[in-house]
This record gives sequence, structure tokens and C-alpha cells, in this order.
Amino acid sequence: MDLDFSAAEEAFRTEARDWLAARVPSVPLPSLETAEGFAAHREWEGTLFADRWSVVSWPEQFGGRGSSLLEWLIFEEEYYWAGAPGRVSQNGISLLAPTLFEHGTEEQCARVLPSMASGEVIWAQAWSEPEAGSDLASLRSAAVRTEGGWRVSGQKTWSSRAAFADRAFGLFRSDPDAGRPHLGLTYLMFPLDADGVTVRPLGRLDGKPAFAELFLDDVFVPDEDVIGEPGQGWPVAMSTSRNERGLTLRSPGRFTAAAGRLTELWRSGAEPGAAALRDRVADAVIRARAYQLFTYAHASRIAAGGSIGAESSLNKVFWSELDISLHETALDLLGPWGELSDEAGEAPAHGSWAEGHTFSLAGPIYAGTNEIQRDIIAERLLGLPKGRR
Amino acid sequence: MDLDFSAAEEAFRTEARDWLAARVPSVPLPSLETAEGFAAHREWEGTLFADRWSVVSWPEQFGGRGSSLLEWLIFEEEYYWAGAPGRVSQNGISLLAPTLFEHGTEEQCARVLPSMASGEVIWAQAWSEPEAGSDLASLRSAAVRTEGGWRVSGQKTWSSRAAFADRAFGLFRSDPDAGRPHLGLTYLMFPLDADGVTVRPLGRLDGKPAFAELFLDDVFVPDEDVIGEPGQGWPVAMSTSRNERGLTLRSPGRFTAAAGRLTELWRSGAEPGAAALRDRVADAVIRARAYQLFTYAHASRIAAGGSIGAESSLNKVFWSELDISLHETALDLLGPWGELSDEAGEAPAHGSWAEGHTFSLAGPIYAGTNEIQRDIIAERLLGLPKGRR
Amino acid sequence: MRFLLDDGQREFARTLNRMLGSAGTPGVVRSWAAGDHGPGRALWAGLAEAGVFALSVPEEYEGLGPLPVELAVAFTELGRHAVPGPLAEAAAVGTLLGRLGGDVAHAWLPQLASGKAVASLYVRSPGGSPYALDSDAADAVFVVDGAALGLARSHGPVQPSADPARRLARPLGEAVLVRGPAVVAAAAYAADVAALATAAQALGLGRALLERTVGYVRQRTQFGVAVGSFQAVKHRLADTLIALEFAQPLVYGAALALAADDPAAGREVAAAKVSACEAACAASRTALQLHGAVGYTEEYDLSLWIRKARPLRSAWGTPAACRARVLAAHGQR
Amino acid sequence: MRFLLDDGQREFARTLNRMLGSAGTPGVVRSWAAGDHGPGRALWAGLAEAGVFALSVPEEYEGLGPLPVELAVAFTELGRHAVPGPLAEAAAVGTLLGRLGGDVAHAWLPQLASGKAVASLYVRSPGGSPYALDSDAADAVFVVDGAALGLARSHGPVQPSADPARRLARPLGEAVLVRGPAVVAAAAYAADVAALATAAQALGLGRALLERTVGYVRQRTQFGVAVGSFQAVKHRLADTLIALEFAQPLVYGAALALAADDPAAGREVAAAKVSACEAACAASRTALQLHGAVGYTEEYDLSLWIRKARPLRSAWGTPAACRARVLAAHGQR
Repeated sequence: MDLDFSAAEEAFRTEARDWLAARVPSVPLPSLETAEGFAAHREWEGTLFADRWSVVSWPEQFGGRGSSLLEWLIFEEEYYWAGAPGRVSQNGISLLAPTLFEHGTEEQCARVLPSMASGEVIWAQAWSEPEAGSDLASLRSAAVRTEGGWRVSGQKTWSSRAAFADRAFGLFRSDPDAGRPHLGLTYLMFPLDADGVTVRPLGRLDGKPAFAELFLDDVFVPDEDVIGEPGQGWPVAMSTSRNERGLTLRSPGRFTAAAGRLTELWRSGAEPGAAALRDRVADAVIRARAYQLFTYAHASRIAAGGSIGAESSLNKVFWSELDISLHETALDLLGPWGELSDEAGEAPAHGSWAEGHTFSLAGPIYAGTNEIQRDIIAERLLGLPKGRR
Repeated sequence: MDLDFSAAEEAFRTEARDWLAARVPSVPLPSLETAEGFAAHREWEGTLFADRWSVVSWPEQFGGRGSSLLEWLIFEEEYYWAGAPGRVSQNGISLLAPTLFEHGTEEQCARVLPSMASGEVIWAQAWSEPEAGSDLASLRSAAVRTEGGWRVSGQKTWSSRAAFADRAFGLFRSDPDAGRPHLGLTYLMFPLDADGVTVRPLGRLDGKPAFAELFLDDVFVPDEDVIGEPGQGWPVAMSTSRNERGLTLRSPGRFTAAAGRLTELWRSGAEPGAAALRDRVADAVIRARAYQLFTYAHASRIAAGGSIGAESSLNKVFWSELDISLHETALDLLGPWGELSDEAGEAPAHGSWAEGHTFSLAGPIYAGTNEIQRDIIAERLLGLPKGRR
Repeated sequence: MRFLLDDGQREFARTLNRMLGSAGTPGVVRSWAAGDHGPGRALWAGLAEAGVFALSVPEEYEGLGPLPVELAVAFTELGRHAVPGPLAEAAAVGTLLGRLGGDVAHAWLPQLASGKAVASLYVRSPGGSPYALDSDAADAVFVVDGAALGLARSHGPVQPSADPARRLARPLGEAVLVRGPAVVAAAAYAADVAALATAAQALGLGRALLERTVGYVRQRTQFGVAVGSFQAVKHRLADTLIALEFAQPLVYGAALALAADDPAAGREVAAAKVSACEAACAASRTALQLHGAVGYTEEYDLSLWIRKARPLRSAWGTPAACRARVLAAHGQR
Repeated sequence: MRFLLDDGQREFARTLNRMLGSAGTPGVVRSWAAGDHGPGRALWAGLAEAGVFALSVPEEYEGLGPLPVELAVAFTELGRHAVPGPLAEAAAVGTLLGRLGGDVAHAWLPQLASGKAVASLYVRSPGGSPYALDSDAADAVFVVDGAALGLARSHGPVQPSADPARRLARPLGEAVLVRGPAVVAAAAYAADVAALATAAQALGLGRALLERTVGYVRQRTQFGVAVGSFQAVKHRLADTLIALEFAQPLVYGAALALAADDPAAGREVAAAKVSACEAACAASRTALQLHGAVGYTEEYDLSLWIRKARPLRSAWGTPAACRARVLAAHGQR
């Protein structure tokens, strides 16, 4: 058992650190949930891509470096410690790409992945519907077979990034008579500017259009944009969902870096109550470290040929609650400045604590609510009786 | 709206305070969960009774002063601030007595209450059975009709105080064919030294025999010891259970006094981490005050002719969690001395924090678990759908 | 002792609740947040007519007060309906000028009580907020700086708060009106009134969040059943109710202590402030979680309530400052 | 990097688990608590044979160590089975004497590694505990007082702990064996080993409490269904598992840091200690609550596990002290 990085890994870390030190903007980009910020972040993706830092773990042919999972973790640590911009390509990279690697054709991979890696095409997810949030199997939006493809109609909602993105992916009911509700679904990709697609931006809690409603009226999707077999969309999507809950969405570097900044904030000690907040700061540091080590253990298991199943639900609950409590502690440490929105010119740290707080609040909701994760943990990891659900 | 005490109430407070100052033992009595302590506490009940302080809210004919609910609260505040002994008669006074006042005959009241008030007869409760804890309606111990009374058999458990008490009260299934499980139960009183009764003491978490198992083998209970109508034991008991969950079991004085002592402990500041514990101390003080004011509001409502229903579930959850967190904070403030059991000669404050902590741990379990209380709050106070239970 | 609202107080609450329930406050809040104070000023005028702003103004200045209990009653309703504006600040200005008396009281209090003028209040303190609330909407921003009471001449650029209905700005350059130790004493008492009013607002806010969430989980179905039938949901809502039910008596207790000029009033106010605000924050988190993505969506009106909780929590006494204050004074009975 | 136990370490854990599972530890614990150390000493002899006490003793003194990871593995199993005695203290004595070397190491370490002698350790510190653990069971109580290492001559009366298997007593009058700065350094490192061992014990304790509680709620029925089918019960147990699963990597990470003499080892140990001990305490509260009155009854063996959690939490570093230590060292990567 060891926690040692090889010389090659250390060299990789140094290369990443040096590159980031030279390129990360000294003033944060505008929020990526605004039109202006979206464009700036798209450009940043191009900068990353140019030097093959946008998707380090992908094969070289698609713009990656074929890095190991551990190297990816190292890159992410450096990325967040450097205070680099949020990843506007994240939905594509962490949700769609793993699905394509597992279920896509060679043609699909070659067509979709490079432009995703470069930020040329930004992908939005289109999972939820008004009546299907946690209960994803009850989707209603329909795909009807037609010559050379499918005609798609229905409504999707809380589609992250869709306000400014180029294309989207999601599940559609292709066989309404398939019996059990999670049979008869098909996984499709489609352009957001296609005929019949209406995108209505939705403001998130702070008003920024971080997601959108999609109204689909007889949209044509060619066969080449179906991932996996028609009707097999549920198992195809579930592999994506495991990714979302598991390793790839919230890398530990995000939290270790944030905990480090929180400690600096606490040390600066503006707020008279800061002494009593000490334990909360310490807990953020400890939990970020725990999450990092937990992830190293998972990465080691995967490197040793193992796999991660329901354990990813442990991750989801842990990081989402850590993220909220870390940001709440920061706002408390900021005292009267903690109230400012990230758009306030005088907001501390360019509004990053405020923005991070708003973002953190969604953590226990998306990618499977924490209530559902706890059910999964209790039933699949502890073997307790299945409840109604 | 006011929080003012009348001149008579202030005089009552002064009288109680003076009496307590003169009589409360300067060194705490031995734990009332031991044989020696039980005897000492029984004697203390006699001392209280001699000057009519044991049951101030009862009518004078039974040894009380006919005090109002508010005066009772005043007495309890003084009692706990004075650091007076725990009440070994508590089960009888707070559970059986209210039932007798509501459902007992005159003869029963005259026979049972004065000796209860004096401590001459100490009562134990006999509710739970091995298979009927939270699910009290599933009781199995049986009462069979016989000439002039009932013959009772079965097993009761976690019977508080039964190891040393004189008599007990509980529910028995008198009509197994009554249909729904909470019909056909009868409320009985019986002596613990009767023929056919075997008392097996059970140690609580710290080993003290705070409760017992009762094995009942064809025990004769005369008709005069049935409370209410035979077969009506459930509604009769429920009025008792409301008392247990409501006002009378945990008077606010208990918590305001404990919070005051906790503040003194924090001020004494032995433990280096005490600064970071400040918020927990403050929360104990605040919550104790909230509980006191909440109780004053309830008392005012009752004085104005109102009644308390499912709201008592709010109380139960609140005081039981306050009690644990207050005592955990105290043990943390005590640092390395916090580990000592109350029986350690060197235990701080004569072991009262340790004893109080052990006692507090049972709070969320007995008198209806906090899980059940939360179900009640959600269903009866918030109108949420009834779940399986 | 009769620690219950009387019939008049209850009726006052019902009246405000009815009035605000039909005032379309979500639209008013959205306008206010956008810098259009017209609808908000109209709502304030209605509240003034109902007597809300007269509650902290003494009778000799055409007010009804000081009536801290009625103030708590009214502010609970203002919080329940997410009314925008410098509400606690207005109550505190009424208190401060009322206690000071003199020309400044005669000049301003009748206007404030009647709703003709809207005033905000800023108290300069080391480590305190650099911002006054809603300077751009107020006719006057009173500034307390040590023993000096003045009026701000202007204000800096508006800094948006996490609650967009709170418009923060630095007060700039003040004209001193009164100076002396009476200012210090009156300002301290007025700050307690502001804290009480904030606590009451938080209580009402929490009640509204709970009520809406209960309504939502009763009708929203997932997996074929109402979301509100899941025990985890039920228990979380039960905890929300418990916190609010035990904060409420602290709020009324603090109001009574202020009414009586009780020397312990400071700690009673601090206890009420921290409890009501923590309860409201927890209610806000619960409302967000149990509404799911719906609750995270700005265009659903619930967001207007959700975002108020944290700023109220730090206004007029952070939780840390309140807890310190409770212990500073505690010990003796 | 391979942050996983290897096959040998896993097999070591399984061996200890099997051995302790058939050792009737509840009876051993009850005897120990009553001052009858015979069965406990026999159990210790078996553990010594399995190599447990040699793990912190260097090879030159007939030990197998220092092997902090294996120590963490072993102590997790000791905690899982509620083994009584000065366990963390024995590991710390092995570390301390091994680092000091010299006559005292030669005299004691082979005996400690083989289990012939049982040693406890007391470190005098301002505000620290006045009590050594299990003096009446130990053949030697080592005492560190500043730069002096000695042996206690006797001990005061046994003061019962909340965990009756922990027998506390003041060490009285010590014979100094070694004096000098090397003692200070070795004692500091040994205290970290004791904290790591305590964290590992807490982790095993928490695992055992969770496992027993899961088993109980699966078979216990109330209201016609298994208690474990209630969502509130399921979620509470899920949270218990989460806390334990995230404490475990901290424990192994701290062991590796100690093995490498990493300058950050102190904060890694502190993080592991506070996380594992808080997780165990929460597991203890959960076990008690979900067993109901059964869990509150001393004669059910579960009580032996429940009562261990809090004393482990304050031993070798209170949560407050550990959190302070994490921050004292943190900041740089």
C-alpha cells in the first residue's frame, strides 16, 4: 500500500502546473452561465485543447494524452489549485463521452469527440421532464420511427447549459408498449438549432440562465445519432449516470483547493466569530482530504481491474454535502460581505464564494437526489429491505 | 401578552426557594437507580411530602396544594436550580396519577394517591413487552376474567424502577377476539410482590438496575384495581401517554438549570478547545430558554381553556435532543475528565454530568421514539400522507 | 402571565396576511430587485395605512408605539409575504428618533409613521457591514457613527445581494443632525429593535417556506406516490416545523423584554435572532431540496423566499455575534 | 500509487477477525471490567502470537516493525471485537522504546513483542488526562514527563470510565529510566502512533456497530414490517456507512504518513483520529437508537460496543485538539 507518485507522474504534474501557471487568467472569466462568460469559457476550452489539456484521459486520436486515471486526478488537482476556469464542456466530457466510448460507433466517436474536446461544440444534457425528475424511468418525450431516423417530440427541462450550447443528448420513449417503464427508451443526440427545437432559457437560483426548457416538435434525428441499440436507452444511460455520480464529475482537487482557500480566509480572521468557526474550517479540510484519499483508493481499485458500482452513491452524498458546508462556512467567515452576490463589484474573491455557494446548493438535487442515493446505499450496500419507490 | 408572575406566584416562588435552600442535601444522594439510592430518594419524597411539596398541583386532600400549572412550573424551576434530588416517584406522579384523576374512581384515588405522594408506595410502569416496543398496540400479556377480578399472565420488560418499586400499572389483553389490536385491552394495577410475579432487574447502559423484566404467572388482580372500563385500556392509556410526551415529564426548569451549570462550566474554561465549543454552549442556553417559553405558551393556552394534542410530539423531540446535546457539550468541556463514570470518586460535579448523559441517551427512545414522534408531527400537524406504520 | 397573543393582535396578523396575500408580492419583489420601486412604495403605503410603520413611533409623534409585540406580529407577516424594502431599518429609525426626541423626531416621525417617507438606517461599526439597505429607494438614510446621528448625502453604486430584493450601497458623506451620549443609547436600543424585526421576518419567511413545501410534496408525485409520503421527506419537514415552533416564543419573549426595557433584553433578542434565522435558513434549504430543480429555478416564485433566508441571518447580528451576546449576559437567572 | 491493502494485509485482517470472532470477547470484556484480567491476558497472548504487539517493535528487538499500516489493519479488528486493555498504549510503548533504543529497549521490547509483558503508557501534559489506562492489568506503566521517561511505582484507586473495560488510575511516583531531548521526540511520535491506533480501533468499532444494527433492523419487526424497511432507519444507517467509508482512507493515509516519517504526519493522524472517532460515536448513537430499549440494556452485549465510542474519542487527542492540529499545519499543499 502506498500513496507515492511515480517519477513520470510527478513530471506530468510539473508540466501541468507550469502550463497552468502561464495560462490561467489572473482575473476570473465572467460567469459561464452568462452569454459573455460562456463565450469566454468556450475560448478557454480551445486554449486547453491546443496544448492537449482539455481531455487528458482520452486517447490521443481524439485530442487527449491517453493519461491514466491517476494522472487525470493529478491534472485536476493542479487545475483547481491554479484557480483555473470552470469547464463549460463538462456535460459532454463527463456524461456523453464515456457513453460514446462504451456504446458509440467508431464513426460517432470520430465525429463527436474532437469537436467536443476543442470546445467547438458544447453539449447539453436533456434528461429531465416536468413529470420525470427523480423518477427518470417515467419519461414521456417520444421518438417515432421514420425513414432513416426518428421524429422526436416532447418537452425536456432543467437542461444544463442548453441556453447557450450547440447540441444535446437524452432519452426518448421509442416503444410505448414495451411494458416496464424503463424499457423502450432510445438514446439520441440532436442539434439545438434543428428545425422544431425551441430553447427557452431558465434562470437558476441566482437568475443566471444555467439551464433551459427544450420544446421538441417533430424534430428529425438521423439513425447515425442514435447511441447503442434503439430501445436500449436505459442501460446505455445508466452507464452515463454512474459516471455522473462517480468519479468524474467532482474531482477531489476541487475540494482540496477550496478547503485550502477556506483556511486562508479563516487565517485572515476578519470576523470576530471566526474562533468559533474553527471547527467547521477544520472539518472542511479533513473532509476534502478524506474525499481525495477515498478517490485514490477507488482509482487504485480500478487500476487493479476492479469496478465501482453502488459505492458511487457514497461519493455523491459526501461531496455534495461537503461542498455546501464548505461554502456556507466561507460565507459565515466573510461576515457582512458574505451577503454579496457574485455579480457585486465589491464581492470578495471576485464573487467566487458566492458563485460556488449557489452552485453547491444544486449538488444534493441533480444526478440523483441525495434521498435516492441514501436509498441505494441502504438497499444495495447494506442489504436493507427495498422500500416503496 | 405578558410573562409576568403575580404577587402570589412570586410569593410561592420565594416560599419554594427558601424551603429548598434549607432542605436540599448539599452532597447529592446516591444514584436513585441503586438500592441504596432508591431508599434515600424514597426518604426525600417523604421530606417533600411532609411540607406538601411533593405534588404541588394535586388537590389538598391527596397531599397537594391545588397549585396552578404555572405554579407547578415555578416550583420545578426552583427545584432544579436548587440541584434537588431526582424524583423516584416520577412514574407514578406523571403517568399513573393523571390517569387516575381522569379515569379512576373516588375510592381508587383515595387509596392510591396519598401513599404515592408520600413515597410510601413507589410505582413502576409496565408497558413494553419484548415484541411490543414502539408498536404498543401489539401487546400479548393476557388478563382472563375470574371471580371478582382478573388472572394475569405474560411478560413485561423495560419496566422503569421496577427493580425496587412496590407496585406497577400497565395494559393487558383481556379480549383477544376484539378485532383491531388496540381494542380489548384493560388497564390494571398490581403489587410487584404478589403471588406469581417475578421481577428480574435489568441494567441500563451504565449497568444500574434502572428497569426490570416482569414475569407474570396467573397473578390475581381484583376488580378494584382496574382503571376505567375493562376493554377500554387503550384510550385510558393514551391519555397517560399524552402526559408522558407533553408537559409533565420534562419540566423546563430541568433544562434552564442545566444550561446555567453548563455556562459556568464553560466559563471555568479548563479545556483548550472551549472557545470553539462556545456556540454549542450558547445553543444549549438558547434552546433551554425556548423550551421554557414554549411551555409558558402551552400553560397559558391550557389556562385559557385550550388543550394540547399532537403538539406534545414537538416537545418530546425537542427536549430529548436538547438533553443529549447539552450533556455531550458538558462532557466535551470536561476534556479528559468527561470519560469518568458517575461512580468514579473523582468524577466532576459528583458525577452528575455523566449520570445525566446516560439518562439523556434514553430520551429519544422511550415515551414513543423520536421517529414515531416525527411521523406524528408530519401527519397530524402538517397533514402529510400517512405512511405504512 | 398570559403568554399568548390577544384577539386584537391575532386579528392584526390576519388582516395583514389577507392584505399581503392579495397584493401580488412576487411581482412587487421582482420590480424592486430591478430598481423599480413604484409598486413597492405603493405596498408600503398600504402597510402604513394598516399601522405597520407607526408601531415603533411614539404616540406624541403621531405613532401608535412603541409596541414591540405588535411589531413582531406585523413583521412575521411581512416576512411571510417576502415584502421588500428597509423594513427592520424603518422600525429601528422610528425607535431611534422616538427615543432621542427633539427636532429630528418632530421632523421625521410623523412622515415615517404615515408612510409618506421611507427611511433606512446604517450603523457604522468596526467589522460591521459597509452597506446600507435600499438607499436608492429610501427618502432618507440615517447614519449612526459613534455618538453622531446624521443623514447620508448620497450613496455608492448598488451592490447586489444574494437576495436581489436587497439593494446594498455604501452611504457617502453625512450631515450630522445630533451628537451626544443619548445617540449611543438610543442607537443600541434601536439596533435591538431591528434585530427583533429581522427575527420576526425570518420566522414568517420560514413559515411560508414550510407551508409551500408541504403543499408541493402533497401534490407532486414520483414513483407513483406523493413525494410527501416518503418518511425522509416527512421527517425533514417535521424538523423544520419544530425549529420554527420553538423560535416563535423566543421572538415574542424578546419583544416583551424590549417593551419592558428589561436589562436582559439584549440577550433575549440575540437568542430570538439566531433561532429564528437558523430556522428560516434550514427551512430554505429544505424547501429547495424537496422542490428539487423546481426550487432552484429563479422564475418560480419560491426562489424569492429561498434567497431571503441567508441575508436575514447575517443582518443586524450574525449568528456568531448573537451567540456571544447570549453568553456574555447569561449565568445569573 | 496503489492505495489498497495487499493480499497479505487482507489475510492478516481476516485471520485476526476469525480468531477474535471465536474468542468470546464479550465475556472477556466483562471479566476485565470486573478487575479479573485472566481471560484478557490470555486473549492478549493469542494476539501476541498473531504478531499484533510486534508490529510497532523494530526487528532488532525481536519485533516485526515498525509497520504502521499493519498496525492500523490489526487495530481495526481489535476495535471490531471490542478487545479490552491498553492496546494503543502498548503500540505506543513499542514505538517509543524502539525509537529511543538502548538498555530500556533491550530490556522491555522483546517481552512486549512476545506478549510476555503488558505495558501501558502515560504522558503527562498540561490540561491532559490525569489517568493511565489499565494500570492494574499492566506489568509496567511507562510515564513520560517532559524529557524524562520512567516507570510508575504504583497507582491510585481505579476510577471507572464510561466504558467499564477501561480502568483508569493515577500513576504514582515514577522511577526515571532515561532523560533527554530524544525522549521528547520519541514520545511525540509515539503519541501519534497511539492516536492512529485509537482511530483504527474506532473505525472497527463503528463497523461492528453498523453491522450489528443492520442485522437487528432486518429481523426486528414492528407494525407488521421489518424496522429496516422504514426510510428514516435506512437513511440513518446510510449516513453511518458514509462516515465510516470516508474515515477509513484517512486512517490508512495517516499510517502511510507515519511510515514515511512525513512532516505532515501529525495532521494526517489528527484528521484520521477525529473522523474515525466521530464516525464511531455517530454509529454508537445510531445503534442505540435503532435497537431502542434493547440497546440501552447492559446485559445485551451490544452495550459493550456502544460504551466504547466516547472514551476512544477523547483518548490521545480530543476532537477539538485534533481539529486545531489539522489547521495548525494546513495551508500549503
